[in-house]
Amino acid sequence: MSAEEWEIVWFTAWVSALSTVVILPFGLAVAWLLARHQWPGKSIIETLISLPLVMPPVATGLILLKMFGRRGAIGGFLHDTLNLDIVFTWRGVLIALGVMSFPLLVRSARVAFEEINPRLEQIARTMGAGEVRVFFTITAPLALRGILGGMILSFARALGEFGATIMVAGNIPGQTSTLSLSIFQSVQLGQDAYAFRLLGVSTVLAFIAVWTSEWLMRQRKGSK
Amino acid sequence: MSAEEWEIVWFTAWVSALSTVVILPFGLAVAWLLARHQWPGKSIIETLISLPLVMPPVATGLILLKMFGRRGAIGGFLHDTLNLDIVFTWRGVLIALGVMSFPLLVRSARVAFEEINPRLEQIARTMGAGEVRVFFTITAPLALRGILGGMILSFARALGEFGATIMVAGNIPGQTSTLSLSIFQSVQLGQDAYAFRLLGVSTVLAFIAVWTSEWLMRQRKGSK
Amino acid sequence: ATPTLDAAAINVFAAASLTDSLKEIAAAYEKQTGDKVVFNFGASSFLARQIEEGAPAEVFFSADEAGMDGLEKKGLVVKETRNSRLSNSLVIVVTADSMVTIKSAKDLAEPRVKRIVLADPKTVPAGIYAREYLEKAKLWTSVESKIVSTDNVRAALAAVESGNVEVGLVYKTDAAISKKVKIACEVPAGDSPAISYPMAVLKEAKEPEAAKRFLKHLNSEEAGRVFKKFGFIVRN
Amino acid sequence: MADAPKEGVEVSLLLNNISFPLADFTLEVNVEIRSPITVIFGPSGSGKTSLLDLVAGLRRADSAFIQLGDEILTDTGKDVFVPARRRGIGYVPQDLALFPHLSVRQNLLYGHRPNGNKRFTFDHIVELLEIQPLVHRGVTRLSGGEKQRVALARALLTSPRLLLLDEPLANLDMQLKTRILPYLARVRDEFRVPILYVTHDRFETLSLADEMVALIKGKVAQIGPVQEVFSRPASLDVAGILTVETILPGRIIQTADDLVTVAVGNTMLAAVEPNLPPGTNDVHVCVRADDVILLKGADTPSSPRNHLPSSVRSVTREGTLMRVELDCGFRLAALLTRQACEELALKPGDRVVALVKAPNIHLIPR
Amino acid sequence: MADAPKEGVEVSLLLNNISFPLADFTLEVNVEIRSPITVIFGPSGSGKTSLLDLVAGLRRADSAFIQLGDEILTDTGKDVFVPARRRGIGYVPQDLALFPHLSVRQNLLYGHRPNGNKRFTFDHIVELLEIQPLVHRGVTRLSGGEKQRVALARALLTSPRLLLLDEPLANLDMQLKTRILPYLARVRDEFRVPILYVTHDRFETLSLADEMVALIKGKVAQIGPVQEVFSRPASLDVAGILTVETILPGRIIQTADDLVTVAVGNTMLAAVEPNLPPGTNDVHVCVRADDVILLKGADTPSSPRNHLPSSVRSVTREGTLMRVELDCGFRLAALLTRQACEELALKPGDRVVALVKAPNIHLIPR
Ligand SMILES: Nc1ncnc2c1ncn2[C@@H]1O[C@H](COP(=O)(O)OP(=O)(O)OP(=O)(O)O)[C@@H](O)[C@H]1O
Ligand SMILES: Nc1ncnc2c1ncn2[C@@H]1O[C@H](COP(=O)(O)OP(=O)(O)OP(=O)(O)O)[C@@H](O)[C@H]1O
Ligand SMILES: [Mg+2]
Ligand SMILES: [Mg+2]
Repeated sequence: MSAEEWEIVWFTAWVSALSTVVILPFGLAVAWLLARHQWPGKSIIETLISLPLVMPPVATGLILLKMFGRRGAIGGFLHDTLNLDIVFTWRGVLIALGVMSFPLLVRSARVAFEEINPRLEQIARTMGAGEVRVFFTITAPLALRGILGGMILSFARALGEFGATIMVAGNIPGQTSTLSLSIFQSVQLGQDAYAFRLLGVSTVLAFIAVWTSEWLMRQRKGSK
Repeated sequence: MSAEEWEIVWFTAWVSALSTVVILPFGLAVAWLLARHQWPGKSIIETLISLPLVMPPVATGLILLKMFGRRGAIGGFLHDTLNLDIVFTWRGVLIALGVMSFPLLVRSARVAFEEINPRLEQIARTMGAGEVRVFFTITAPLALRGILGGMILSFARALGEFGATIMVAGNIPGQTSTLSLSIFQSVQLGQDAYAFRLLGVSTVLAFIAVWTSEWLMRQRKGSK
Repeated sequence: ATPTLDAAAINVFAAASLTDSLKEIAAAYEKQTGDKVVFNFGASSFLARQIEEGAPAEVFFSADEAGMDGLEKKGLVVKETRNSRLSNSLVIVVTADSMVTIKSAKDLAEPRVKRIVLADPKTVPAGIYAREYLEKAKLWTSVESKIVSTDNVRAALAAVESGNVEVGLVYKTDAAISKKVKIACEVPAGDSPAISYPMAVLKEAKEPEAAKRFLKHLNSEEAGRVFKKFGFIVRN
Repeated sequence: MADAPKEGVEVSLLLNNISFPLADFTLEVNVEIRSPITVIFGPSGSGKTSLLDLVAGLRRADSAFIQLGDEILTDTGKDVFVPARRRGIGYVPQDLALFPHLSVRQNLLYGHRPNGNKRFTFDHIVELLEIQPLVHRGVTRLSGGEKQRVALARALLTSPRLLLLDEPLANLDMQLKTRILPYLARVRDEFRVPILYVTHDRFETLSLADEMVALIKGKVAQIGPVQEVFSRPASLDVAGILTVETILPGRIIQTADDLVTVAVGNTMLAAVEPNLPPGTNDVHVCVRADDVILLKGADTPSSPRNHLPSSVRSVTREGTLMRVELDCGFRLAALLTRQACEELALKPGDRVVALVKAPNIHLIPR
Repeated sequence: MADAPKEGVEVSLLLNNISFPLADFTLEVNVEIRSPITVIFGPSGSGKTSLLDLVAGLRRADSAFIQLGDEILTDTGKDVFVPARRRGIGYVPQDLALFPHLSVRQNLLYGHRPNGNKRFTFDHIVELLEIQPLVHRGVTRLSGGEKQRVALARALLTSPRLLLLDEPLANLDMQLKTRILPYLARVRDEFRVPILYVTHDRFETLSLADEMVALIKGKVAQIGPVQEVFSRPASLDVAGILTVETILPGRIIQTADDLVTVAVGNTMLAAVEPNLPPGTNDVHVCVRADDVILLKGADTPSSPRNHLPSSVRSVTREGTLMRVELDCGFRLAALLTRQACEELALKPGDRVVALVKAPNIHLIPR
C-alpha cells in the first residue's frame, strides 16, 4: 500500500476508535437512564436517540452541518469563542461517526443493563457503595458483554459510515478522507479491484475489533 | 399527505418490517451458533457477518447488485428459472434492507444468548426437552429483551437505509422508493421542508416500533 | 402500482440534476401520449453501473459523456439514438450575505479563499467539469489543496451555506436550489469545458419504440423550453 | 459502629406500623427488638425475607417506622428514608447475591471496613469460615456451601452495626455449623453487633437466639424469649411451626390459681397456665414430645405431674432421636434418645407410664 | 418409568472409575448403589453437586462408567454418552434453576409426564407441597422456600426413573420438612423411584436414607447403611463430618475375639470392634454423645458396659437437647433430653456415672 493509503487506514482506524470511545460515557449514561428509570415519554426519548439510524445519512449529515457549521448554533459558538472549526475537519468526521453509531451503543448497553439482577446492585449499596461506585464496580462490569457488543457495532458502523461523513466533513485527502469515502470513490470510478483492496483493509480493522472484544471477554472469564 | 406519499410510507413500513422478520430466523440461528459453540475461525465468521456494517453501503449495494442482477449468479438463475427479477423491484429493497440490518440483529441476539444461565437450559434437557424445544421455550424467551432490541435496531436501520437500496433497487417512484430515498431526493433538490415532513413520518414509524417493543416487554413482566 | 416494473412503461435513468425539469416534461408527455414514464434519478456514475449490471432501463440520460461512453463501449447503447443537446454552465457561488467578492476564477487562488467546495472532481460530472476548467485556467495546482469534495450538489451548496467554505463551484442550474447562496460570478461559456448531457436508448430496452418516441420528445422544442426554464443551455 | 461500647449489647430496633403488601397478604409488623440475637422464625413464604429487605432499605413499605438505636432509618410519615448505603447494615440475603464477575477476594473486600479489632481481621474471618483455599477463585466456581460462607464473610467484613442473616447456614454441614454458630455469638458479644437471624432450623434457633419473633402470614404471631415461645406457643399456628407434636382438644374442668385441670376425652390433665383469659372453656392442649418422659414400672407420684399409663403404638427413628407414639386414651408422642429407648427396650404393645409435668402442658384457648 | 413393578425398589446405579478434576482436587468415585434412597453426605465443597451433575449428564467426566439399571448412561471408554434429555433423571439442583420467564404452573408442566398413578397426579403433588396458592404466580416472586418446593414438584412431575435431590429441603421449615420427608419415602416405595439425596442434615439423613455415601474431598470415605456409618465411621474425617462428639487417642491393651480393651489415659474401656486390622495398636476412640447415658448413684455393673465415674463440667443447650460435658479422666460429651437433664438436676461439679456400651465405642486405627 502507498503511504497515502496507509495514512487513510490509520486515520480511519483512529477516528473510528476515538468516536466509539468518545460516545461511550454518554451512551452508557443514556442507556442507564433508560434502563433504570421509568418516566413518561421515555419511548419518545428512545425514538429520538435512534433517529440517526432512522434517517438517511444525508439528512443526518445535513442537520449536523447546519448545527456545527460556522453559521450553526454550536459551530458558530465554538468558532467565535475557541476559534475551533468542526465541519470539514477531522472533528467533523468524529462527530458524524459518533452520532451515527450512538444509537447502536445505547440500545446494546441498555439491554445489558436491564438484564442485570437488581439484587446485586442493592447488596452493593448495603455495603456502603454509592451510585457511582455501584455503577463502575457492579453495573458496568456485569453489562460488559453488552457494552462491548455495542462498542463493536459502533466501531464497525463508524468504519462503514459514509453519507453523513461526506456531508459534514467533505472528502479532503489527507484530512477527512476515510476508507469508506475512498471505497465509495473507487466504486464510482469503476475501480472495483482497488475498492476491494480497501474493503479488505476495512475488514481487517473490523476483525481486530471483533477479536479484541472476544479476547477481553475470555480474559474476564479466565480471571474468575 | 398525498396518496403518493402514503404509498411510500406504507411501502417503507411494510418492507422494513418484512425485512426484519425475514432475517429473524437466520439471525437467531447464526447468533445461537456464535454464542453456543466454539470453533476455530469464529472471529472470522463474526467479522464477515458485520461486513455490511463495515463497508460503505454503496459497496454492499454494488456487491448485491452483482449477485442479484440479471447478470449475477443468483439473479441470473432466478431470472432464468423462475422469471423472477430481484434488482429494481421491491425484492431488491427487501434484500438490501435485510443484509444491511443483519449484523445488528445477530450481535444483539448473540449477546443475549450468551448472558443466559446455561443451567436453565441444562435442567430443561433433564426434563426431556430436545434442542429445538429448549431453544423455543427457554433460550429465545430468556433472550427476548436482546432479540427485541436487535429487531428494533434492524427495523430502524431498515427505515434509514439508503446507500445499498438505491444501488440495488434504484429510486423508482411507486416501486422501490422508500422514505429514505425520498428524503434523500428532497434534500438533494433543496426541498428541505418536504424532507422534514418525511423525516417526521419516519420518526413516527420508529416510535411505533420502539413503543411496541416496550409494550411487549411490559406484557411479559406483567404476566409473571 | 404493482411493485414490479411495468413492462409497458418507459424506464428513464437520469442524472439527479435533471429531476425537476424531466418530471415536468414527463408529466406533459404522459398526458399527451398515454405512455408512462418511470424515472430512476441518481448520480450518473451509479446509473451507468446499474445499467451495466442489467438494470431494466429504456433510456439513459447522463450528466456527462464519460458515463455514456462506458456503456457504449460495452455495447449497451443504441448508437444512433445517442445525442447531446443539453448543456450547463459553471458558476461560483458564495453565501447570500457574503462579504467575499469573487470577480473571476482567478480570485479563487487568493489566500482569502481558504476552501472551495466541488462535487467530487474524480467521479461526479459537475466536479469533473469544474476541475477541467480550473486546469485549463492553470489554477488547479494552486487551489487543489483548498478543495473540499462532496458527493452531490446539495452537499456542496450546504457546505457554502455552513459558512465554513467560502466558495463553491457548481452548475448554474443547481445554484438555484439554495436560497442562501448567490452566484458571485459565472464561468464564461468559452472558458469552461464543453459540458453536455448525452441521452440514448439502451440496447436491452423492452420498449425500444416507446423509448425512441420519448427521446424524440426530449429533443423537441417543447421540452427545450422547459429545460431552458430550469437554466439549462439548450443547443439546437 | 458508631455506638460507644457499653455493658452488653444494647440494641433497640423499632419496627413500627409496618405495612407492606405482598402477593397474598400484607406484611404487618409492630415490634420492638431489644435482644442481641433475635431469630425470625416462620413458615416458608411468611414474609421473613421481605421484612429484612425493609430493614436493609432495599424495598419501601407503604407505611413504616424503623429506628435503629437513635437513628430513624425509615419514617414514611415524615418521608424519612435513609438510603441502604448509609444504614451500615450487613445483609446476607437468601440468594446470597455474590458478585459473579469478581473473585472471592474481591467480593470479600468490596465493602471491607477494617475496624481495628485484631480478632476480627480479614485473615481471621477467612480462616474461621474456611475460605482460605477459595480466595483467588471466581465465585461462580464455588459449591453451594462455599458461596454461603463467602456471603457471610463479606457481610461481616463490612463491620456493620446490625447484621441481617437470611438462613445463612442452610447449606452448611453440621460440623461447620457448630463451628460458625459460636462465632456469631462472639460477633454479637465482642463486636456488639446485634443480629436479626432468619432460620427454620430449631437447632440454630435454640443454640443461638435470645429472643424470637414468630412470623406467620405476614403477622407477628408471637414474640418473646426463645424458650418461652417454644414451651408456650401463643397459638395453634405457632405451635404448628414449632412442631409441637401433640395437640388435642380439651375442656377446662377446674381452675385453681394457675393450676388448671383439663379433660382430654376421659383423661384428666393438670396444667400450669397463668395466662388464660377468664372464662375460657375450650382449649387446645399442647404437649411437646421431648417433654414426655417414659418409665417402665411405677414412679413415685409427685405433684404437679401427670402420670399417664399408656401402651406403645410404634417406635420410629426421627433424626438422631426415637419417636414413640403412645396410646393413653388419646394419642401422645414422645421423643427419646436412642440409648434411653434401648434401655427401656420399647416395642409396640409395651405398657409404659408417660410422665408430663404440669408446666409443660400448655393450653391455647380455642 | 420403564421398569416393571417388582417387589421393593430394585436399584442398581453403578458409578465406576469416575475421575473428574475440580478446582482443588479430583472427584474419584467407584461405588455401586443398590439402596432405594442413598444419602450423599459430605462437607461443603466435597464434590456432591459435581457428582450429581455427572449422573444427570450435565457435565462430562474425563473418565466415567455410569450405569442405571440395564442402561449404560456414560462410558467414556466406549464413547457412550446418553444425552441428559434421554436419561429420564429428575434433578433438583442446589440453585433450583427455575425458569424465570415462566409462571409456577408453566414450570411445573414443563416436563410433566403423567404416569397414570392416581395418587401422584399434578393436583396431588401441588397440594402436598402446598404450592396451590402460587401456581399462577411468576417464579421470581416467590420466597426461598416456595422456590424450593416448586423445583421439587417440577422434578417429581417428570415421572423420572431416578431422582437427584441436592439439598432439596434446606430452606424449608420443620413442619414442611416432616410432611415432605414421608412423601419422598412414598415416592421411593410406591413409585419405585430411587433417590440420590444430597444433604448436610442429620435429621433428614436418619429419617429417610437407607444407605449413605460419605464423600470427602472428592473421595468416597465410606459407604454403608446409615446407622452403621453413623455408629462406625471409617475414619477420623468421617467421624468429623458426622460430628462424633468425643474422639480420643487410645492404645489397645488386649484383644479377645471381638472384645477389645483400650486404654485412654489411665482409664480402661471395653469396646466391641470386629474389624480392626491385626496388629493395630494405636487407635482413635470415638464415642457419640447420644450414646452416653448418665446416672446419679450406682448401677448394677453389667458387661459389656463401661462405667465411668465422672464429674460434670458444664451443661449447655444444644438444639432441642442438652449437652453435658464430663470429666472422667478424659473429656466426654453426653447428649440428654431436657427432661432427663432436669430429672437428674445436673449442674457443674455434680458426680455422675457415665455409661457407654462396649459396642458403642468405636475404634479407628491411627
Ligand atoms: N417480589 C415479590 N412480589 C410480591 N410478592 C412476593 C415477592 N417476593 C415474594 N413474595 C411473596 O411474599 C410472601 C413472603 O415472601 P418472603 O420471601 O418474605 O417469605 P419468607 O418468609 O422469606 O419465606 P422463605 O422462608 O420461603 O424464604 C410470599 O408469599 C411470596 O410469595
Ligand atoms: N464450575 C466449577 N469449576 C471448577 N471447580 C468447581 C466448580 N464448581 C465447584 N467447584 C469446586 O469443586 C468442589 C466441589 O464442588 P461441589 O459443588 O460439587 O461441592 P458440594 O459438595 O456440592 O458442596 P456444597 O455442599 O457446599 O454444595 C469445590 O471445591 C468447588 O469449589
Ligand atoms: Mg426468605
Ligand atoms: Mg453442592
